[in-house]
Amino acid sequence: MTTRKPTRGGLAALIFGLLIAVFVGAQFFGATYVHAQAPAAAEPAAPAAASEAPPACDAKMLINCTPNSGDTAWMLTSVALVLMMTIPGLGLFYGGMVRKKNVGDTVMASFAITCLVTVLWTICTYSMAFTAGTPFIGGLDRAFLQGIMSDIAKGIGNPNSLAPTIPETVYICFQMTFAIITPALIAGAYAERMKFSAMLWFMGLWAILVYAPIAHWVWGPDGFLNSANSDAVVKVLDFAGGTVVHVNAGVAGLMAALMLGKRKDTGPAHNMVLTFIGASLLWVGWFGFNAGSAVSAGLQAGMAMTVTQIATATAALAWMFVEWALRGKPTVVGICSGAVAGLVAITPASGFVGPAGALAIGVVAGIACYWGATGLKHMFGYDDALDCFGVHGIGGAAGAILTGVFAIEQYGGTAGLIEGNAAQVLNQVYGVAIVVVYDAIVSLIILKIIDLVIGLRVSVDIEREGLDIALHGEAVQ
Amino acid sequence: MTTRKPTRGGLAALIFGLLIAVFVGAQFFGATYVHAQAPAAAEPAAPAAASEAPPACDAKMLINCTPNSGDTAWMLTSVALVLMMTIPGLGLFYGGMVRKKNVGDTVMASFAITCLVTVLWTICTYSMAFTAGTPFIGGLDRAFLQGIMSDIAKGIGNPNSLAPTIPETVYICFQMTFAIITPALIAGAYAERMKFSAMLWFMGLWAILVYAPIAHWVWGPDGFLNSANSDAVVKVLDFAGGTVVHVNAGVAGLMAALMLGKRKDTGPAHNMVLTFIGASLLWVGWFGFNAGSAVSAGLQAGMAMTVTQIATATAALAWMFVEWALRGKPTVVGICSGAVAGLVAITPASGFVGPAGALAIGVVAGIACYWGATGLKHMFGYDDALDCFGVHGIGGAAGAILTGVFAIEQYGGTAGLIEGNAAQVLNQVYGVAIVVVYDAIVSLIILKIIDLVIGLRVSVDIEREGLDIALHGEAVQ
Amino acid sequence: MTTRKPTRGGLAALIFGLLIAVFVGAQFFGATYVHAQAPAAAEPAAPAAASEAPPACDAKMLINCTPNSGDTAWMLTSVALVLMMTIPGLGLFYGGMVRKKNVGDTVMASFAITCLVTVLWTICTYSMAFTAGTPFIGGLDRAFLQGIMSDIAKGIGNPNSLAPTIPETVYICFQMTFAIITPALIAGAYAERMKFSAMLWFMGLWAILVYAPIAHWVWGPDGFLNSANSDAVVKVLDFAGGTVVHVNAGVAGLMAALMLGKRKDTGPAHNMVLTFIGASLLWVGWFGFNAGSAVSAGLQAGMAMTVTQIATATAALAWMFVEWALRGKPTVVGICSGAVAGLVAITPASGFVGPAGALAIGVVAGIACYWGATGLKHMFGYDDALDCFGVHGIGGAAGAILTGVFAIEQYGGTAGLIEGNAAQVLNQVYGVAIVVVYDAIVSLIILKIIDLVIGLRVSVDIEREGLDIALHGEAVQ
Amino acid sequence: MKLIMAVIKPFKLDEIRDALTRVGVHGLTVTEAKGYGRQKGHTEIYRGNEYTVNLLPKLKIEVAVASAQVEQVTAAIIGAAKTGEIGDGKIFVMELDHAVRIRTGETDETAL
Amino acid sequence: MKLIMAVIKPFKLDEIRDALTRVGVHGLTVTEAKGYGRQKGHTEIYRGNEYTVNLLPKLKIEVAVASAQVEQVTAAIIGAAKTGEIGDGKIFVMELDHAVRIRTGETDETAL
Amino acid sequence: MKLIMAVIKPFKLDEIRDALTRVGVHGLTVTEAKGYGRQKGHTEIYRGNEYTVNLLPKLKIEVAVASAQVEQVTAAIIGAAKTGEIGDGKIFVMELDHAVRIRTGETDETAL
Ligand SMILES: Nc1ncnc2c1ncn2[C@@H]1O[C@H](COP(=O)(O)OP(=O)(O)O)[C@@H](O)[C@H]1O
Ligand SMILES: Nc1ncnc2c1ncn2[C@@H]1O[C@H](COP(=O)(O)OP(=O)(O)O)[C@@H](O)[C@H]1O
Ligand SMILES: Nc1ncnc2c1ncn2[C@@H]1O[C@H](COP(=O)(O)OP(=O)(O)O)[C@@H](O)[C@H]1O
Repeated sequence: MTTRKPTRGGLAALIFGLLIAVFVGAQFFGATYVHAQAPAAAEPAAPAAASEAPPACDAKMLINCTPNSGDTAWMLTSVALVLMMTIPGLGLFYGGMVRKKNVGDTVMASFAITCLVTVLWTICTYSMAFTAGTPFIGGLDRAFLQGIMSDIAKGIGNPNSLAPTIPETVYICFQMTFAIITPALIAGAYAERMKFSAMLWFMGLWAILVYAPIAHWVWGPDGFLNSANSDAVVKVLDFAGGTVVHVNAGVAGLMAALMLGKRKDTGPAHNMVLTFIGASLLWVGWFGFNAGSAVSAGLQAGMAMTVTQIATATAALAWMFVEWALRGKPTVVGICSGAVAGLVAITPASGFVGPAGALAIGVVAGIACYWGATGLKHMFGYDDALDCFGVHGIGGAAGAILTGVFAIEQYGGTAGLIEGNAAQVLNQVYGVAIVVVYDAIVSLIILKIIDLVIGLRVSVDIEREGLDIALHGEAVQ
Repeated sequence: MTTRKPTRGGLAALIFGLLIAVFVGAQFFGATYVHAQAPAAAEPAAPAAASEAPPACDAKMLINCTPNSGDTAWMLTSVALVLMMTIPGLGLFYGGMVRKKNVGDTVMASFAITCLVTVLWTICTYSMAFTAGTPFIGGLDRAFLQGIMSDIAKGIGNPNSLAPTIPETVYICFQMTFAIITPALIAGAYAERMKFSAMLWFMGLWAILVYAPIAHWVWGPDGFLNSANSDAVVKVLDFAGGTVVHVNAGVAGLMAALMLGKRKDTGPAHNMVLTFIGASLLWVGWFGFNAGSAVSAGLQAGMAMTVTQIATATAALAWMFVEWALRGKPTVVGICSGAVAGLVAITPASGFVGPAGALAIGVVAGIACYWGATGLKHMFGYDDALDCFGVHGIGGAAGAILTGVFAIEQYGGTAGLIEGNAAQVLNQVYGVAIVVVYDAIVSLIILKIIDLVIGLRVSVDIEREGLDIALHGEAVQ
Repeated sequence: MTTRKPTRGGLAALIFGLLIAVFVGAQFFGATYVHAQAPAAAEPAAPAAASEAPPACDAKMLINCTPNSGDTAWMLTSVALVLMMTIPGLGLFYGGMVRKKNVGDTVMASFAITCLVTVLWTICTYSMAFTAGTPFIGGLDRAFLQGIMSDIAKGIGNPNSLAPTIPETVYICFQMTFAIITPALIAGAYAERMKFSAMLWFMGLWAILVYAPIAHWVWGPDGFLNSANSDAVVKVLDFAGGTVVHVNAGVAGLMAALMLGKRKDTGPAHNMVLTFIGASLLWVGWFGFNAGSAVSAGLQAGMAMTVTQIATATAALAWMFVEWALRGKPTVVGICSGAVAGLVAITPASGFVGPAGALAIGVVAGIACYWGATGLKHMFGYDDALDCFGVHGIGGAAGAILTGVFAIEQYGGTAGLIEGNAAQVLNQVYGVAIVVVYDAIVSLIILKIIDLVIGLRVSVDIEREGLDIALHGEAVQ
Repeated sequence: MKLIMAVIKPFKLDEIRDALTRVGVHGLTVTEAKGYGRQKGHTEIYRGNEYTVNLLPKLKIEVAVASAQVEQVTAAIIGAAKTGEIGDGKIFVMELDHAVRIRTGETDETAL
Repeated sequence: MKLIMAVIKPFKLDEIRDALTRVGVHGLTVTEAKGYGRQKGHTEIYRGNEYTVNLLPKLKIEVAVASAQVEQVTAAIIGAAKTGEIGDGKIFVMELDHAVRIRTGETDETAL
Repeated sequence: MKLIMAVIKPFKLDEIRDALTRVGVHGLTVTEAKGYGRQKGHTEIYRGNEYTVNLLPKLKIEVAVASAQVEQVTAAIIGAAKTGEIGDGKIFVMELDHAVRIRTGETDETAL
């Protein structure tokens, strides 16, 4: 196996990384014990919820508050829902579309990325993205998730204005699921031909060098694109990640497709039932993604869920009918792709627009992404295997810009073009543009380096034989 | 493809419908802006949850209240759970039972119905079912979901006595998932032989002409069968939809089976593992269906969940053991069907009965539906392909009537036969009868018209070749 | 079919059981009506949540309180999540690893166990495990779930110090899902060769004679191993079931594997995609298992979720890299098994340790369970088909002991070795040892008796032909 | 003896089996196959791309018969398998030296 | 040379391969097949309906051997494949004009 | 006429079909098979256990041709199927008594 030697290296590196993590982590905590011990001994935090209640948390008063149990319940649920989007959701959505000989490698990519990003998130990427630092990158105060312990001991729900009414631990998990699915989406572009080892290196480096900073720009307390940050350079509206997640993944995917080149042999989806299961779980889980991004169980979550449902259904029908009209048959893969297109496009808008906006965004997303997965791809001839760029890049950008069009002040506090605020559309365009440029450049550099060191692509024989047998020694019977 | 031309028409019609929707919708909202702007500008509703809390909502006091975050968290979760019942749950439950050559068409039916009903719900069916109007059909105050925006702006959680403690948007989504699964259940009757285009027309018209009115009768604020409506003609107990959902779907399915006639070639379930996944997700999701129907996270939800679990398990075992005794082998498809039978039968009862009632209902449901799917079907010889009527029709009716038997005043406020109130049994019977008659007649008319215009059934060759290749150009490898 | 006659008996017995249940159950309730009627009539409990709120519940004040809606929302959700772990999660995780000819029997085991345990739980095992009685076994006050009705009528949220802020019905359902998955895990050991009838008898008797007592020891109000019980003999920390669930299932599985002997023909996993789906749903559902074990939606649930995610990802990577290094290829089955190993090991620790402890536990679990599923199994040569003991026995024991090492007082109120309390490690060892001994002996006796009466194992021909066709008359196409 | 191998359209199997039973042939072996010939394949659509599937699903039937029966059996198969549309398939006849029934060791015609 | 085609019960494959190896045959080709014959099929139950599955899973083995070896190979297959129960299957022997090993172009006996 | 049966490596099918078309053969029947021979199988790893999979996926191609064409067709198949690595497969040629096109009843060479 040509793929072996290099990955032995990868193996060594990562196991070493883990051990370091445990060790250094232990140090940090060792430190915190000392301070935390005394107060802790006094009152174990466990049954806190039951002891006479301290005042409830809100953004203005973050010390000595109990999280709101209803908001916390919804956010705990959202974590489960969004994790379910990646495993098994996305794995199956993609796995059903590849050839039978590559389905194992495809689903394993989703699973391995979930594990890898979780460990990196614990070590550094959460802190880099969500603690205050510079407008461009956060600090390391939460490296190894240090400090949450003593904060909890002090009875602080969350010293974080981003999620005032829930424990920080829940917010960490919620944001982790976003950091997981973003690289997993990229897998759609490099499917069926990338080395498993190269895939791990790419995803790990990308999570640190691309996702963490961009998440900080748009969502970090002092990010320079964060509309909630009064000092922001450009106030970009991105409720649940149209720019941070979808445009970001789409562009990185396009770079990967360009670097890897076309697949040697391709064919129709080997099992559209898997794709159906995946698309369905993505839809269901997306409620956690969008309604969860309200970080509370109230009016905004309800409206976010409503518009998500409307845009998704509309886009799915739009794609299906366009395909039916142009090719004569409505396909399972088509309606599922349309639904995902709608979910992608409504993501940045979900907290800011209403039902009418959702219908419009749905129609546009269905048609635009259909074109992205067909016309556009043919025009340039890159092999974006499962249309990561065609759906997430195009859909994410369309959604981000339409958010600036259909935003309604009553919902998210910002007016859009429809209410006469043309400027917001420009902000949205700037946001997308900045992310595209940074993402494209850094992703290319990462890919180039990996290609030089261990090679990105499997041999032709392995590609023909199938990645499942060749790389994993497994086969679906 | 004989199926093409007519559906080009369908395509045109529906795309047109969508555009109308967007346009008219926009008008409505345009109107509402004017009134809503001023107050809205004052205080963006978004972080409402965080600002000093207004009094919590209840049925007596619906103005200027904040929804209860715990109830809202549970209802947001229930929406996700009930949607998961249809996609992927029901799609897989049915998809595993058809022949391999039709599995794609079968799962696509669930997915397409989900999309179609969502759009119709936004446009009119929610308003027709759940706003006050006449005892027979609701009004159009919420057509295009108009008005929820300004209500939110006014800080009104929900101007709706049906769900006092949650935002109306959440209630809209919750009820939408019920409106989605009901037509999707009907697909079990016409599987493996109906044109995809005819299926879309049937489901769309049925959602408007049958589901919306019947939902209004039983659950609408002024519905003439609504036990919570003091002026109701017949006070029918239907906690989570035994009559509105299951009897309704079962009867429409029977009509479809009669209109379509028998399949040309049939065979055993092609993949009972898919059926197992589907039945399992139906069971899990049904907690949202039944416990969610308490529209709050409290005592009633807990008891509804408990009895749901008990009845389901009991019915599954009953079916399995009867099959084992009569045919010599317990089957995967059998135990799964039994579980669904139990879920169906406990649905109307879940808020009204206790554990003993649940055990009894489970035993009856398992045995009755087994008979419905075997003896009864043979007796009359219709081809209810996946036993939509045998399980949902029979199970729904049995459950509705047994609700009148085992209802206990302490739970749902109404006593049943077991507590000496024989009258309630009659009410239940009336309720079922009225629904059966209306549903049967209107469904038949719809089917007849579609048959005349575009034809209901695919050609024999297509049926033999399989709907996946012929109608969708896809095949499971 | 050699398997038929005996099971006709089983059938008779269980149907009889069900009828008894209904009948006796009805008696109990009949009784309770009399007392409960009067107060009930006064105020229907249904819309209780809406009537002027009584004080919220806590452990100190359990009379006339309303449950906390946020905690209840999270626990209702957790019930759904944990049920999803068994059906379809565990069924698919195991089903994908067996041969294609046995997948139906394997998934059906999970489904049938779910149904059987639910009925037994209603009849007696809940009461035996969770009501006060002796330190060794609970009482029968809740047999047939009697009494919860009148308690609800009295407006008592939960007369149970174990779950003060939620309705007892929800707690019953939550604990039921644990009682369901434990026997279902054992199925991994006896897969592909046990009679379906013998399987039902084994699981039913084991649930009553092994699970109920052990759950009472560790979690029952007066259990002799319950760290929350001041009179406990040994204070064992087991947050979510490392000992009660995993060690317990692992040891019973080992006994079953020893009694049954090796399979006649074995082979690689027939469909690792099913295993991927199963492992993913186990991971997602496990949030309900661990974070749900906080029985509230607050700080402890958040931390439990965080450490669960970290340990799982770490263990999955550890297993994958070890396998990669030792065998040259990372497999889908491998990384999935590693994730489950991490979930198992963090289970007892999840409420007591922090991120650093989670990383350490994850690394140990991944490596130890890999050895358990390979080296150890070869050393002794038993045929633990799907590594029930290798993963759950070894992982559960490792986790239970490491809980004593990494426990931090601030979280769960108890310090571990890392904070200088060496004694706790001993307590953990005692706990594991006691469970292992009791479980091994009683399981062996049950298996021996069943073997003598109806035989445990199918004939060689049936094993060769496959259990699906031979026992269930079904086959995956 | 002869071995008759027929390539047919899948959904014709039952009719053919009945036809064979009528002419006294009680055994046959069926294999799933894919066929390439004059019959044009359908087009599968998949996201951006279209694939013409020109390997079409067929069934391959093998029947061993006594030489005397060949005419009759061939006719029976043609009768049942024919739709008149392109793609109906082919029948090939080969010489069979020897046949054995494994269970009994009976040979040649008695083995069929 | 002869082509020996045997229809067998699926779970007998390994034993047969070993038996062939013992008589010096190191290559064979296996195809999944379904067989119809005297052996009665089992009944599959599916909701309302029962289906008698009378096409039973079999394996078809093809082995090309030198004419001299036929006896020996046939005997080996019978020895390994026989259970004595109905449905054990058949062995058919055909004349083989010509064989080629694609890799080397070697022909006939040297190609086997 | 002759029946040419070739056992090949699966991914070679397209090349072979093109080669056959070039020599004027427009029909063939393909069956999925598993082959056992000199080519060593890979090892599948599964939890505790390792399995050497020595039955490797192959495709079996059957082409009926006029006797005169045999040389040419065999050469075409070898040309397209050869990788020079072990496991390339075999070509077997058998006598074909008779062929019929079911659709038209045309027989022998005209049926191909
Ligand atoms: N020369 C051949 N050798 C083997 N099989 C053939 C040959 N020609 C056709 N077939 C088989 O017969 C099937 C039908 O042939 P085709 O030319 O498509 O239609 P028809 O037989 O009606 O002319 C093909 O799909 C293929 O399986
Ligand atoms: N005339 C035949 N031509 C081809 N295959 C046959 C024929 N008769 C039987 N077979 C194959 O042999 C298998 C076993 O034959 P069957 O009659 O069932 O049992 P037995 O060979 O023990 O009498 C059948 O399933 C079928 O695949
Ligand atoms: N004696 C045989 N009879 C039938 N098929 C054979 C025989 N020997 C080999 N084969 C088939 O040819 C394939 C390739 O043969 P193998 O010995 O592995 O490589 P090579 O043909 O290059 O020497 C085998 O996988 C098997 O399918």
